[in-house]
Amino acid sequence: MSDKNSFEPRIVAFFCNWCTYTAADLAGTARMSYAPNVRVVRIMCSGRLDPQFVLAAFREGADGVLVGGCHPGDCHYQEGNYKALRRVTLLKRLLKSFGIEEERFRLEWIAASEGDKVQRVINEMTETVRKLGPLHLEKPDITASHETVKVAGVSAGGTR
Amino acid sequence: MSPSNGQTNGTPKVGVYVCHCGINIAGKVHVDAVVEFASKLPYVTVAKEYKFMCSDPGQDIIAQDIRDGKVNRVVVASCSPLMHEATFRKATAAGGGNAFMFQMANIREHVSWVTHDKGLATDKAKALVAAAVERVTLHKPLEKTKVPVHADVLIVGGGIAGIHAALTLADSGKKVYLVEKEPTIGGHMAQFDKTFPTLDCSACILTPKMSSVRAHPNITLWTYSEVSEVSGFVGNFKVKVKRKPRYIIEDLCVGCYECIEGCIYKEAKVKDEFNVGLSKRRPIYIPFPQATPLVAVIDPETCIEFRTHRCKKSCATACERNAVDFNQTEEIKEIEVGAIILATGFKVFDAARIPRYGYGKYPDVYSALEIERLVNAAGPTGGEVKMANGEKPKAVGIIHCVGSRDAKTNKYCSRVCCMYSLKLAHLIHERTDAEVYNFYIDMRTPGKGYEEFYDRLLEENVHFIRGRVAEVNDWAITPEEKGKLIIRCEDTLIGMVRRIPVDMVVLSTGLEAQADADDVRRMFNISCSHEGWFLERHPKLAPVSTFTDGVFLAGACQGPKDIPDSVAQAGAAAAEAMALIDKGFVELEPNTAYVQEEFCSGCRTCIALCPYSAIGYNEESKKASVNGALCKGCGTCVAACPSAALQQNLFTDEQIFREIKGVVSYV
Amino acid sequence: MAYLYYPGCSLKSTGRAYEESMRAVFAKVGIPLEELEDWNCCGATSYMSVSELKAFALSARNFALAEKQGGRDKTTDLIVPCAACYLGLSKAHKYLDEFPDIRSKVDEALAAAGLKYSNNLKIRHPLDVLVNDVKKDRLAGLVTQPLKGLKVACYYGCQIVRPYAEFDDQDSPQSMEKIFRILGAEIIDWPIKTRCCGGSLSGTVPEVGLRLSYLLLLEATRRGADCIATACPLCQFNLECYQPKMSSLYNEKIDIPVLYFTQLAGIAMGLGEKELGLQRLFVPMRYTPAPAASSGGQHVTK
Amino acid sequence: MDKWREWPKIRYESELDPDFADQIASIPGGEKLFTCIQCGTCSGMCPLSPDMDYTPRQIIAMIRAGFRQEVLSSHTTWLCASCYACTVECPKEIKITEIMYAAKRLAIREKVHPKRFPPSVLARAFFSSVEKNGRSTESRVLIDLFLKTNPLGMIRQAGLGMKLWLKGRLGPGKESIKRTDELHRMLAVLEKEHMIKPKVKTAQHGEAK
Amino acid sequence: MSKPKVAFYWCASCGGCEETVVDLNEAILNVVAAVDIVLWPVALDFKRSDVEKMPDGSIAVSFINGAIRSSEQFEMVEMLRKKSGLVVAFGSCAQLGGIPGLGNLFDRRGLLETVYKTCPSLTNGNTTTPVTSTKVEKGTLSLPELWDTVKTLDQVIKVDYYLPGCPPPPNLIADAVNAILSGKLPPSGSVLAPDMALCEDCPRRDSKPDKIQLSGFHRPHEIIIDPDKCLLAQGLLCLGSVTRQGCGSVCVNGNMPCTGCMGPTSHVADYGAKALSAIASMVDSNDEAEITAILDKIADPLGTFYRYSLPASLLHRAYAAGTNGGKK
Repeated sequence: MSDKNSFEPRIVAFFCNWCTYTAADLAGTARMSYAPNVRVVRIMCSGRLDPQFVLAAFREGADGVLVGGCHPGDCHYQEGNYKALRRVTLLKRLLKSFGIEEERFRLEWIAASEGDKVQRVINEMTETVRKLGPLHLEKPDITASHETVKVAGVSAGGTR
Repeated sequence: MSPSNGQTNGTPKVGVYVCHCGINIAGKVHVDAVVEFASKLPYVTVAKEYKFMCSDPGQDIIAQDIRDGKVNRVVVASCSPLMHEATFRKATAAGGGNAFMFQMANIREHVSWVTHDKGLATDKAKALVAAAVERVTLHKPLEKTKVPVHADVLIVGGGIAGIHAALTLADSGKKVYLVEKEPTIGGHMAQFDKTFPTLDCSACILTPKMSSVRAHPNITLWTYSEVSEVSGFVGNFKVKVKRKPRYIIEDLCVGCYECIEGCIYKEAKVKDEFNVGLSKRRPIYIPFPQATPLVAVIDPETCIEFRTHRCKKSCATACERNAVDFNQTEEIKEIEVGAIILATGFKVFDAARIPRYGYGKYPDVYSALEIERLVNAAGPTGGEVKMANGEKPKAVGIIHCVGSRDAKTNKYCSRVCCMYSLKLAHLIHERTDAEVYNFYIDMRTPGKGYEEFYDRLLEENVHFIRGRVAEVNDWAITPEEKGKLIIRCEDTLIGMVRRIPVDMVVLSTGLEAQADADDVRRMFNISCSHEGWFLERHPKLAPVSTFTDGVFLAGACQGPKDIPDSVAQAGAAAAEAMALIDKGFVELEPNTAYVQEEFCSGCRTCIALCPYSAIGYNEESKKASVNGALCKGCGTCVAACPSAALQQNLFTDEQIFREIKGVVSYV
Repeated sequence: MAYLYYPGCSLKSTGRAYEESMRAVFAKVGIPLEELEDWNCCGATSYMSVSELKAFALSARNFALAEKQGGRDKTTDLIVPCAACYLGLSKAHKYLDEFPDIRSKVDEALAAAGLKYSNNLKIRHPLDVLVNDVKKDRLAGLVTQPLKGLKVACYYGCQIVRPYAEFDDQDSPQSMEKIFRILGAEIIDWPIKTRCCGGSLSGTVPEVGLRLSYLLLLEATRRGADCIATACPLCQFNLECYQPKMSSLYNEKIDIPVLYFTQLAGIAMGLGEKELGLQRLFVPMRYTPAPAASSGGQHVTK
Repeated sequence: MDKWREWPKIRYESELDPDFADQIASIPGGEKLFTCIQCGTCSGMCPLSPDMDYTPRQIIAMIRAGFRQEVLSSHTTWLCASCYACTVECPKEIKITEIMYAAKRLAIREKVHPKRFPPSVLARAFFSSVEKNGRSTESRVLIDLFLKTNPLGMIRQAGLGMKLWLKGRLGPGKESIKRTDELHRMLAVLEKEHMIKPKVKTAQHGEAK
Repeated sequence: MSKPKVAFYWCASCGGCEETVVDLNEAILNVVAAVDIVLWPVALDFKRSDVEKMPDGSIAVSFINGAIRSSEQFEMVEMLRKKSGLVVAFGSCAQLGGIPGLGNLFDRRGLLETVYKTCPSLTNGNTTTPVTSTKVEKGTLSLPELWDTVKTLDQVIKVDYYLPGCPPPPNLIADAVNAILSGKLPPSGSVLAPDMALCEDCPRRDSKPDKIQLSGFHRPHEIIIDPDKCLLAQGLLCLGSVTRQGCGSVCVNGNMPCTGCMGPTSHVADYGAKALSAIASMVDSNDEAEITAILDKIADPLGTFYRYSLPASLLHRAYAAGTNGGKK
């Protein structure tokens, strides 16, 4: 287990081009300093978020995934954010079954004018994930065949 | 089973160019380290740094490297793509490459400007560069599609901003639809008496513009109307306008007032909106003499006929042109326009929200707009400044920043109050010879001739007391305070509390966003600031554009503004719209979705997901097909395609997978 | 619903009539008041000036005792009549919620005394309770002698409406007015009903404190009030007990009854002089209300 | 103006305390202090500002500028009746009343408060009475106050005291809670605790132990 | 020249794959005639040692079914890899982990605990649990070690081709064999089935509406299923749209929704995530609470969407919440 103080979480963020990404730019223009742990992947709409991306991010080594979309009713493409909401809702349950803490995957509605919210959310999430510690996924090679990963018993890891 | 590396035009040769942006980036990011890092990334053949990549020499570096065959893909690590993506795509194209063989890494807005620690900032910058490189190797050459632009323009709001924009566009030969929700255009400016700092008569400079709007062959004026639906996109908006029934046939009415005289209400009973309730009107009325159009309107809320259906309709009989029509119904107009200008203006702060100032409690506490009407020759008192009891005030207090610079109401400065307070101070002083006191926190008079106007007021012996008024009430302590309104405040320049008895108090109320700003914003798909002001695309470089292409802003709907600024902005918005239309076409970002038929099973999952019905099901091939012209490129369908047969240009699964790998797996 | 009652030091001495009248009136409207066992000083104003943390600790002890006495299972309503106490306790209540570091220190102190506070408590002012917990018609039903023609100037003072109280408006509170309208009295509107009476300054720096009280009394008198209704022991004390002193100090005859709102309410409900502690007034209440049936019949010498 | 020499209207930076503002601002929610725009609403609302040596607005300005001595020894803070009129109307939501309290506490801690000024005497009299008995006995606190400030005043007040006693509104008996030990144990825990953070640098006024 | 040598081997599997080979019926005779089977534990009596003796690469092709979850299975497939020119992952388990792959929801300890101690049907009073080596007087007895994580075949050795399905459909097997025999092979790494989702091949295809809005989900036993109408449109979680065709729509023809045994098509990185995305997108609501309510009707998302492919998924297995570094 890594030392909490030395551990710098890596969080992948998928930001909608029209709201959250712009808000992040605004935060920049306003020089709002925040945790450097979030790395943004720009998508045109939170509706583009393929659940595969979230799993891939975790697989590649992310400790958390953040999704930023337009407030309900404000989608630049009418209702892409609702599609995102539907997928994220189910994806959250899935990740739970995979034993990945809910706090590691977060969906936020952030309008283009809410630079301060970007700052707040990123700082919050960085701290929560820092507390959770790194997400160690076992690698798909034989070396992992022995008990390298602690795995839940029926209760924790299982899917009810 | 991880996505295969879809190669395009030869082995990628990626050039990475890291911008210092002066010290904006270099001050917080070890640029050299980033370059060093980039040079070792797969497919990277060139890694350079430069002080200002967006400068011509900066762009030339890129173009030249492409010409020299050193690179066939470009990554620029600098500011936000929303800022300079276009610039560097141009540079890439200039070198003979395809503009879309380019990717930007945002290491300014997302890194140097928001990160405290230089080491961590550098790491983050590296990660973003790695992501851009990973992704750009999969970029394919693309072409922007051109869509013709509809030449007409819709302007929402008939205040001075809307009027000016409309006339500018109309004079340039564009057809303009001007939609105003009130029965007349003119907006707030029509209610003002004089304008600062020149003191020229508001009506005298506004009404000519109003009538030329009415007369202009290129302007379709729809008052008493509201936009009810907007669809389409830049260059091709489809708009529905709801025209409320005014129960007067517009083409027949000549504004002769006969119907109004004829109304069975012998004297007016209804609060007159135009005179902010300082006078009364009848249920059938014309807002003010220069109203445009000069057409009467019936207010069904108060008209006997509408409430009881038992009126003898004397108004109708009084009209010899039979213009009164009680059966008029709401009408929906459908129009197509290429550009939209929003000029929906502002709302005056309601002084009653600050009870300490006694507005609504003491009859002689007025809002600034009420005073505008009182000092106005065409106003309810014929321009005489009178108190509720009809007497002239001997002392008047003007309280600044009412509903501005106050955490409990509005944090922002309303920008116009200092100046209009000076104006009102002058007018009241001139009309009544009263002692006039201005209570201010800071005098803000930036603007051509504004400070000079302030000087003039100082010379006119108007009193200026620096201090935010604590309370206004009728609590008299000394004999001379009896029967007066007492203003209590600290004279901060002296450091003592003063109680100043006056006869009349003017509250310089601030400006607020319109109550319906949020609905409007949704309808036009743009953003609002926290306070409800419409958000411009960029505070400095795109002040009248919005995040929705083809929708522009003019006047106070974007933030508190005085008349000169509103007009200037209206001109700017008109010019933007003109530029768009005269170009004749818009180039759409080629980030549209496309179907790889060989993988499409025709499962139809995508079809229902498209809000623009851009995806069809081909009955012969039994496969989905995307209509590129209708697709707006959100990618919602792509994310759902169970076979990954649907992909989005510039945002393919593989490109995004690579970007993800890039941001996490290197640094 | 049962309430706990926190008297505070003043209601045991200078403000005794407040306690008496409130108990009487609340009994009448059917709200039993159970006094908080072994309550201690709230830690208000003066105390706050010396040590804030200790002040919070004092409040916290009362909270802990209240929760214990009120029963841990439900939220306890603690009625606090004294304005200073009301503010002091409300402030502590808020701060213990909002500032964890204060909370932890205070919890530590409580623990030392084997006490525990678990945020299951509401601080209420009797005005708040009478207006918001008692049905309008219930109150009206108890009126046997409407205060017909009696001109009352409602005086709130500062600390029951500012800054932590939420039951009424900070600029122009209306609770007392509501009550007295129900009781049939006439309301004098004046703009300074939440202006400070001078607080303890009347005792410590009379030349300053008394002036504030004096101005209030003067204004109420000028506006034709027959009496002033207060909701704070210190306000009542300042406004009433120094009247002779003021009269000489500012050579203007000041002579107007100052009662607790509970005393006036009691009169309307036909409660006896002793029950309401009216005999403790320095400036006697010169008003004999008419019996419910007949009207008028008031003898106010003004 | 015969005492014109008494107010030199100049301050050298060396006389000011750069940490003072930070120290005061260290009370819960105190950081808003720095957003003051000197509008004077506080002084305007304050019923006592006419009697203060510095208006509340000036106090805030002086705190920001580091006029430690002037602020801590001023009468203003002690004239604050904590009616919160300033606090609720401040357009910047500065907790002015709480800042006054903070200044008072600091002044007492550093023993620079106006010594003979009755309000400060009362505060401490009240404090110790409560500290001891868990409740204050108004009669005793008042007597204590007058003895410390002006014994003559007590004679003048005697009439009032008498009258109150006759009306049963003032008793000589000592008010006290039953379980004083409980209280003392509690307060003991907080003996050394202060909410205002200690001074970083020690300027001319050292932190009183 | 001698006939090409062929080996069949089974790892963690149910035996269904062996059955399906036999299901080739007459066709198998041609196969047998054409090849020389050197290893087939279920049918023929060859020993491990026999194969070990053979020179490397001497086996033309090994068909290996079943997932890999024990040291023995690993040794065997590693050995077969050495001896074989081609290795074909035979069936869902070898290709994706299959049903045994769901063991990755738990860990070894949990599994042994359940099977040998807590399982209600136990009679031996939870005394014995397997250990890798036991001392007896004659020496030490050893058992293969059960792995903590179930692997797909290609996670432990290089795989040349995949035959999908649970079990692989006979016609695909026949085609594969013929392709191998005739040497007309697709690029290495290919899945030997059409790279197209089932919907295209579905008999109910034309009954599928353009817009499906799901306001709930049924399980097959809960409703009377219309035999001609698109199953998804009837609220049944049919995964045909995400699943590779080649099975001949047997389940759908049997009035049962597709559960995805044939795995994803070639451009999908994670079967379950894609299935989830497609299904969730069709939920008929924009209200968070309502969406949650509707989706809660899917009892077990992971089990549903990864029934055959958990070990092959991007995350491979379940992790104990809180044990990923942080303490909770």
